[in-house]
Amino acid sequence: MIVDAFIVLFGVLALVFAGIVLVARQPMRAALALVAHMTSLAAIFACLDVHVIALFQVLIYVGAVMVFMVYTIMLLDDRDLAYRKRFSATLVPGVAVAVVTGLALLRVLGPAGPGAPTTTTGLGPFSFSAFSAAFMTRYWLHFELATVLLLAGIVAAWAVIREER
Amino acid sequence: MMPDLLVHGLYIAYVLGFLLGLATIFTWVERKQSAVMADRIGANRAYLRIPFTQVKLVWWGLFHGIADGLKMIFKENFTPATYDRFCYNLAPWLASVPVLLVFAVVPFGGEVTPGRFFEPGSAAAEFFGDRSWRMQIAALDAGILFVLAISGVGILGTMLAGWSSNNKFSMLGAARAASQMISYEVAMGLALIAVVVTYGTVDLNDMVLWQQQAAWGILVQPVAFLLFLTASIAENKRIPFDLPECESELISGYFTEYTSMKMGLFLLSEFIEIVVISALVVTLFLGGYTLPFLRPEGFVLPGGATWELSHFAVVVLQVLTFTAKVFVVGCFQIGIRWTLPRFRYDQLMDLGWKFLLPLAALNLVVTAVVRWWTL
Amino acid sequence: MSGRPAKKQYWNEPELGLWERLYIFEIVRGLSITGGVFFRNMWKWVTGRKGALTAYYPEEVRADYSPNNRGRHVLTQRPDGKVQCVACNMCATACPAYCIEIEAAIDPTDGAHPKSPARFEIDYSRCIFCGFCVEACPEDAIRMVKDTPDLPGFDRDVMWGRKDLLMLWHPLADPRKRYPPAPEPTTEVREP
Amino acid sequence: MIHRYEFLLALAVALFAMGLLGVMVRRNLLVVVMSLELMLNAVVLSFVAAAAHTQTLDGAAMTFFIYVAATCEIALAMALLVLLVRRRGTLDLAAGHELKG
Repeated sequence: MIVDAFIVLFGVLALVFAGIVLVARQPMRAALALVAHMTSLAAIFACLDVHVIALFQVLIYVGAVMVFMVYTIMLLDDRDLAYRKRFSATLVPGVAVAVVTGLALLRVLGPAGPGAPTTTTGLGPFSFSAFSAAFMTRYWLHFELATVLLLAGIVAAWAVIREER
Repeated sequence: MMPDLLVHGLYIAYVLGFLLGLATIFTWVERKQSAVMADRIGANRAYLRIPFTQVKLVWWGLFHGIADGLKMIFKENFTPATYDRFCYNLAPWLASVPVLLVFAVVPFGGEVTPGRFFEPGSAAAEFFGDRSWRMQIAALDAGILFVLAISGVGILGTMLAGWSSNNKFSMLGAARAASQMISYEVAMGLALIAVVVTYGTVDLNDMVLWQQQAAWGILVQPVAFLLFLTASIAENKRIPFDLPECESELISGYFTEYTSMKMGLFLLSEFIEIVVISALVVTLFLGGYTLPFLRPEGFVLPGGATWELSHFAVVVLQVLTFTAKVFVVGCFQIGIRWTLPRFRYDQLMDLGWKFLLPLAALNLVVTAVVRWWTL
Repeated sequence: MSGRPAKKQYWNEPELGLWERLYIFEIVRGLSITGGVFFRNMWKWVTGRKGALTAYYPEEVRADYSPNNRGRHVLTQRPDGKVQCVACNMCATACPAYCIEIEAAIDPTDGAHPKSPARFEIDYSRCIFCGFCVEACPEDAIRMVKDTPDLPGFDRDVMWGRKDLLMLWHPLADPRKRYPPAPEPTTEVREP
Repeated sequence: MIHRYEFLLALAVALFAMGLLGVMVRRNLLVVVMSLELMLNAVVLSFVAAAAHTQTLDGAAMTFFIYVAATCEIALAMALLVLLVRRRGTLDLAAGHELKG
């Protein structure tokens, strides 16, 4: 029960911070709101007993992705033209498309989810050892492919930076 | 439920007191140790006067930390003319709170059964029952991950501080701090993976128990110990890695524009981080809260001789052992600060990427191979 | 793409052997030096000796102060305890740091020395301890002694050496320079 | 009283729609990238909610690959973005007139 209350609380927080991302004028404010949003999601994951994912959410998103983002914001000129006007010309159609997409997705996903009942068996399937075992057995190919993707990303980013010089 | 709340509330209060108290003591240690190393006397003027008497407790200047804190609190909160108010005020907290949070997964004692502290049958013993708790705020099964994840958040605080001050020196300091912390976090993570492979667990408490069974981690993983210590000192931005705040070039780096307690938070978080790093080093490599031959029932010497101790005595011994080890490792870190000169920035990056990272990878490979052979 | 500039050769390029390049052993060496000094000094402190070369100032006076050290001003007194100064302002005039301030008072009943200082202050935050005031004094009323002024404190006011503080030291107690006996009252013959 | 799983899925859908909205309506390139992250996060949330609902590891394991993709994406996106800003001198998306045919 108290877990449900926490999930609702952090869900509302996630929504609010996502809204701030949408309307903030300063990219730094938007980035901070995004950090808060990601942390709220991590809290939801922790409430669902998926501690490892919650920690990876903080580690990867807050610790790596957002640090990159903040670094970029830091290095860019804050007298940019884009900081003065928030929204582009497609404001009204954009809102319409987003609402329609949301409703459509809700129609597809929302009411009738996959049927297995929620069994609260504690930490069982989501312990760290279970994750490690799954990655070494079932997902080893995906895991290796992911590392290849990472390598490709690093090489590509490096190439982009080189091109600059 | 109620015993849980009470026990964990006490843990949190104890850990906060432990961290802040030890951090304050380390500010004193840093001055006094440097003084003794340099044939000086060191800070010795601040004193506490017992009220209504003329008895002044000087205690070798131990209260200079309190004097500094009071000074910080009562100073004028001067802010730069143009700055980003929200980010400026948020940054010190974002930099200092994660440091405190990291300690949540560090075990500072073994199992404790509060019911055994009291007379059997008394109300307190009934309240706690037979339950025992690990002396750890959050007994997470992914302890190491928590350490890495939360300590990564602190980078945001330093970057925000540098950016929002609207000062070029702060900005340079923040850029340096961010690059340095990201670089050394990689090496630290790799070093920790080797440790995880050796112990076969990511739970810090299980690591301590493994070390009690086999041998201290510093004997099993000396390279990982060095790598972790180096990388974490670099993460803490202390000499010899204090490029982000080097006084001779960047004034104070990313917190140049901060005054009063906001700057105090940055400084205090540096000292809290010394405590936290020492606690992690102690937990991962120096046997944590365990003493040799100390078992839950008392001292059990290898010959079979036992010296029975009460549960309370064992718990107190474990907590004191942990505190003493943390203090010694912290003093060692401060000793490094007074010994080594500062790196140049390219040397710093070279050390991180060209030396520590390959060494950590090599250590990981060797560890994995050895583990594979012995498994 | 512009090529990197050629690496600059410095005249004092350090030549490091492999041992020094490994760095870790040099760290250990440095730590053993600082740690050795630390434990040596700490052992002195623990065994009740002084493990430092510096002195507690002002509780502890350094032993190697010169016997001629002129650290503090005193105002000499007459045998009856009154200050010998006649408030002539010669010292204040001679002072290159302008740190002496004298306010004169008059006492018509004292025929020999009707003028005396009501206020005699030396601003030790400005004094340069040159001793010109001593040379300028016609009455031998101000001298400098081996003592040090009691400057440390929690307030800037302690930097003012006031008359009562300057008179704490009585020249009669000085064995090396006795106060001259009171001169016989003689009728002074002025040159025409 | 709605079910926990339904609440989380609805939340994920709402967040996804908000991310989409951000991608479409914001002018600032940085915030557009952030909105992309918002959408990715919504997907992660739906994966984890499904995993917690069925108590199986699959959905949670998939999130790791999303994280890898997100890291790659951000490293590349930030590099490209800095390059773009150097070229055009602004973050404004509407300033990209030279892309017109």
